[in-house]
Amino acid sequence: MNSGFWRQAMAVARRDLERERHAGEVVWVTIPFGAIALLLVPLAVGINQDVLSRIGTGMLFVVVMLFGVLTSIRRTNIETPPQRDAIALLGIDPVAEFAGKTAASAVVLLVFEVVMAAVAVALYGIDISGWWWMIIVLPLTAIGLAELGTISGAIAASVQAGPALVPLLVTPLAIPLLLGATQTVENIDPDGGNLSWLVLMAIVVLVLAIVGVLTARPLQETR
Amino acid sequence: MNSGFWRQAMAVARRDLERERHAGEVVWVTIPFGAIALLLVPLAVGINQDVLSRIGTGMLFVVVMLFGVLTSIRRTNIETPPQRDAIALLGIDPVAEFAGKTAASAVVLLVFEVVMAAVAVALYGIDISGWWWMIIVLPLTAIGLAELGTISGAIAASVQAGPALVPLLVTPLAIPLLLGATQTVENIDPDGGNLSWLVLMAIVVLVLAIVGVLTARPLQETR
Amino acid sequence: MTARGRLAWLDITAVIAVVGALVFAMVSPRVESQGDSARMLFIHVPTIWLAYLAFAVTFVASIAFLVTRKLKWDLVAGSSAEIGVVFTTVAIIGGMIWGKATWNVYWTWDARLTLTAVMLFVYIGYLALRRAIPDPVARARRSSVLGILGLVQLIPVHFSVTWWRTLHQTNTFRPRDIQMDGPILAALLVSVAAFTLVYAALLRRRYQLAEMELEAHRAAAAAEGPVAGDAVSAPTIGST
Amino acid sequence: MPASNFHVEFSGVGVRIGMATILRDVELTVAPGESLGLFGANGAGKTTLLRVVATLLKPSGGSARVLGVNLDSPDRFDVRPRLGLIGHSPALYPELSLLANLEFAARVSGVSLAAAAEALRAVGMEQAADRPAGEASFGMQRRVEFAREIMLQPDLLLLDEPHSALDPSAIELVEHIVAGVLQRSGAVVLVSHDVDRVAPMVTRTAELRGGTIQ
Amino acid sequence: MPASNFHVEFSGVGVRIGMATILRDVELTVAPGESLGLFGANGAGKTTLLRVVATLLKPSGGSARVLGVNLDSPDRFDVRPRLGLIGHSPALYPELSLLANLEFAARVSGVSLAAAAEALRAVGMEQAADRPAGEASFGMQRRVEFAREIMLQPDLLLLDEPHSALDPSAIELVEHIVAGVLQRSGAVVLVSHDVDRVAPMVTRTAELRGGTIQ
Ligand code: HEM
Ligand SMILES: Nc1ncnc2c1ncn2[C@@H]1O[C@H](COP(=O)(O)OP(=O)(O)OP(=O)(O)O)[C@@H](O)[C@H]1O
Ligand SMILES: Nc1ncnc2c1ncn2[C@@H]1O[C@H](COP(=O)(O)OP(=O)(O)OP(=O)(O)O)[C@@H](O)[C@H]1O
Ligand SMILES: [Mg+2]
Ligand SMILES: [Mg+2]
Repeated sequence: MNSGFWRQAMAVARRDLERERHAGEVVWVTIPFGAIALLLVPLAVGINQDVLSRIGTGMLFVVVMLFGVLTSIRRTNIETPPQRDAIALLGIDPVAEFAGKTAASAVVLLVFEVVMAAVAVALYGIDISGWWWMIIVLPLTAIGLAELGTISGAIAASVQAGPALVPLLVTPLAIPLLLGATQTVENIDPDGGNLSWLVLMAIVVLVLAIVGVLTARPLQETR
Repeated sequence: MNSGFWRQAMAVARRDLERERHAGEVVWVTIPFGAIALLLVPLAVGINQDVLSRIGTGMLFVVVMLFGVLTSIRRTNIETPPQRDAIALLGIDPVAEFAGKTAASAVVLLVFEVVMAAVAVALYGIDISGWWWMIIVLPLTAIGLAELGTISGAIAASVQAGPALVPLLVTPLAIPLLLGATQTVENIDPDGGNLSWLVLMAIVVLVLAIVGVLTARPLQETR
Repeated sequence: MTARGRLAWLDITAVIAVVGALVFAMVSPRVESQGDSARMLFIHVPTIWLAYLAFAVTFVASIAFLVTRKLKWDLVAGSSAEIGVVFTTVAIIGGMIWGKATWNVYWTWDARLTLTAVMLFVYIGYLALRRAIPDPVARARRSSVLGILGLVQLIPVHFSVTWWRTLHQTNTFRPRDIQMDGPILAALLVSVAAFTLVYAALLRRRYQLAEMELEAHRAAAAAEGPVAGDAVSAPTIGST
Repeated sequence: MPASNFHVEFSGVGVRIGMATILRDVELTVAPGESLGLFGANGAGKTTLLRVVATLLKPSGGSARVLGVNLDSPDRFDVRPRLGLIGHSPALYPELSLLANLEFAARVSGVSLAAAAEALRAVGMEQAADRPAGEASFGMQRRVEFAREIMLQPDLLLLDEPHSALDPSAIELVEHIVAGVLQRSGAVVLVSHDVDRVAPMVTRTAELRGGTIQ
Repeated sequence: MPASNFHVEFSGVGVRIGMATILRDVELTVAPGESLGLFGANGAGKTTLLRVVATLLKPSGGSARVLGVNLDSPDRFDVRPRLGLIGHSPALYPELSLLANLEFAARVSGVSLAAAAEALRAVGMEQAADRPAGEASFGMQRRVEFAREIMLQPDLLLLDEPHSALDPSAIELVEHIVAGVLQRSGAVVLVSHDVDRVAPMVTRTAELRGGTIQ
């Protein structure tokens, strides 16, 4: 982990955030689309306000998950074959690439999550007494989803079915994160039950990080 | 509406279905992803079986809508700028292009809907007493969503932000369809209340068709 | 005995064992409160446990591949995952039939049921990925990552009944605390043993097939096919 | 549709994209039977001008007529089937086979499928007919685009660096296709950086500089 | 890493993609200071061969060494920073400005940002530095790719039809960059269809036919 590593990771993160800033896909599409989804579901389903305030947190995380997966296949996160060739020939450290891509995705996802949470509170009248956990839960979810997105992106890169495979790989794997997030925030448990859910999430995030780092090189070898 | 019109419309529909058949994006991604969503939502939200069998139809149509929108931005439905130039210079009748694209999308969406409906019935224990309406509701929804997708795709093609804009345009407009579909199937009303919802859907589909036909040329002019 | 002969022997034993176990299950004492449908236990539980085992084997074989880079480990991983998917499907279908008998619904909103289905999806995704990559080496590298990640799913599936107290049976096998009648337990253990044999037999068969597929791929790769570029010839117009 | 003696008749044409001025005051006429070689530095606006002539980009000022039709009128769509363009990057659908790509164009244009197969043979690609376009080499894709124009027989053909990617055996496709268009009194605009190479097939040359034709 | 006298040393190399045989029995050596012109018909496998040499595609058989490293060993990743490739289609990020594209390459490679600006000036594009790559013309994008290789100074440079899209004022970039690589004892493989044009800058030529080097 010398200075070269950090320089490369920073360069990658910076590139992804810059691309996203110019394309504005998350701000202009994913966020409004997610907000519409939050709005639509109760409408179509015909749930009343009581139920809604109870299940609101769960709904929020479902939307975060499904659309979070979509941000990992956002156009600016996917490279064309010539772009992939070019970056490979820059001799980038695959672990640095993993770290940089994940960091950038996590930032984007965090922004998305915060806006969605605000919308959910406004729409659903959620009981937010357990919500200060969000300060830890949101970043953990963002990082976990970002890790999953980067790993799956690398797995699917240059496979024919390509980017299309990513959501299929990510969504089921993200379930533990989803469960952890919902449970931490909803179960206000004086015995520290929340903490054990947080620990679960942290473990998942850590496991994903380890898998990401260890498999970065083998995955690169497929290119 | 001479033979040239139908020939062109058929050629476009055939091209889109062929591309989809080769890419398999809907079969391999959208359908599994939609199924996962159907599975996930109740889990995260913690709804019990009673509620679920009641709101199941609504949930089904929410998923159909959200993922239906995704199928209209599927890779094989979006053309690159050179492809767009080439097809424009074939001198295709824009109305025929609208009809062909919509027909192909409707077929793809119908397949998606049927699978989702089967999954929903299996998972949610939905009361399917009103479901024979589905024979009309599903095709109507498919056609309506396909029309919306094609129109929005044409609008977005002329704008910088491109395909990314489509979901944003389609989703809010699809709400009447969503409501109509849910209500028709759920309200088993001996006085023919279902029929009035069906009529609403049919009108929406018709209006979209008229809008599509009338705007096909002006939208083409932006290119 | 030849390798092939031993294999046939394994197949036959597995079949006999399963038939035997099921007969044993049929004649085991009836649990009054649940009726004959409770005998589903002897299919339901062994199949899901064998699915766990199959996915665990995929996990271990995936790591083994990444460490040794020997393709045979990838074949084991892929074969085992395929069998795991079959077992999971059987367990879910068996559970659904059982559920119809005891809960009066095929599917209910229950964490374990959901998560079991999610686990199925993870490995269907794994198989879909394998199917999408024709080259054996590239396939091995990519899918091994997913084979490792997939095991993460087993944890919520197993603990789901403890984390959410819903409809499904809680875990009755906990270390030092087995809550099950002796005869039923015996029948269950016999059944598990029998299904393990089935797993072993299927795995060997599938692995053999995978080896043959690999051989066929290599043979095709070694065969001198037409060169892709030879399909292009000089234009027939323009030059004349 | 008032008759015009020119296939392309631009006067004082300007093109802006967003805030950027790409072309201004372009004066350009191409008569039937004429073949214009268009030169200019990188970024001079050659591709942009071709796209304007192809009715794909609307001029922001001036008067522009193509095949007798004013580019401001909706009639411009009616001349599109008579236009052909081969651009920088191939416009094929990567999922479809090379032949299926041609057949799609044939169906839309009302040309027989036999003509599509025939055109593919003419460019020497009949044995690769079933290869998905995404798996064809760059030059193979270019050849299929030439096949498309051979099949569709446009009256006004626009070529953007047509020689790039063609191998020596195929390079004469350019000359052949240009000759074909001229023979049926069509016109050609040919963008290139290689003056010597295009000299034999153009009747006139023009240069874009400073956003206008010098 | 056993020393090798060649920058590229292929013997009996075959390449398959899926079930298709693209190359077979390729024998090829390129020594330091050498510049190889590679010719061949459309679809002959030139681009594929370049990608194999660039370590981007693994050979399916034979023995292949690049810059002294066996392509079967994981060491091949270590030589990547010493390789440069300019392919058929530009590899820039369309959302980023031309300069930002170069700066990204500079940051990853540990080159100073000043060198990026300098390279952009060298290809005559400093005034378009802030233009998003997606809005730059085809030739402008190619020039930026040349700038990248000028900046990164690879030991083995692979060029796929480098002349296409460059205007006459920029065409000498190719000769310049080839000369630069040879001067520091690097090697060049240059794919082209234009034998005459590349003749002055290659020391040797080879032709791909029937999937192998003739
Ligand atoms: C589709 C429906 C069902 C699914 C997906 C399902 C899934 C599972 C799974 C995954 C396990 C293994 C738990 C572990 O050891 O980690 C299990 C065990 C078990 N299941 Fe089910 N099940 C279903 C229906 C049922 C029904 C209807 C019953 C009976 C009323 C039942 C009774 C049991 C019992 C007794 C065990 C053993 C529990 C233990 O000792 O750990 N299951 N099931
Ligand atoms: N992914 C692939 N699957 C199958 N065949 C392929 C694939 N990619 C390339 N080919 C085939 O390999 C052959 C060589 O392609 P390549 O792009 O290397 O040719 P080339 O010599 O560069 O041609 P050109 O002069 O047209 O650029 C072609 O016949 C092509 O159809
Ligand atoms: N969408 C756009 N927005 C802003 N400027 C653009 C856009 N598209 C092109 N330009 C600019 O217009 C100019 C002309 O581009 P064009 O592609 O027509 O050049 P060209 O003459 O074809 O160059 P080349 O020889 O490199 O192909 C360039 O400077 C380019 O940066
Ligand atoms: Mg140009
Ligand atoms: Mg090539």
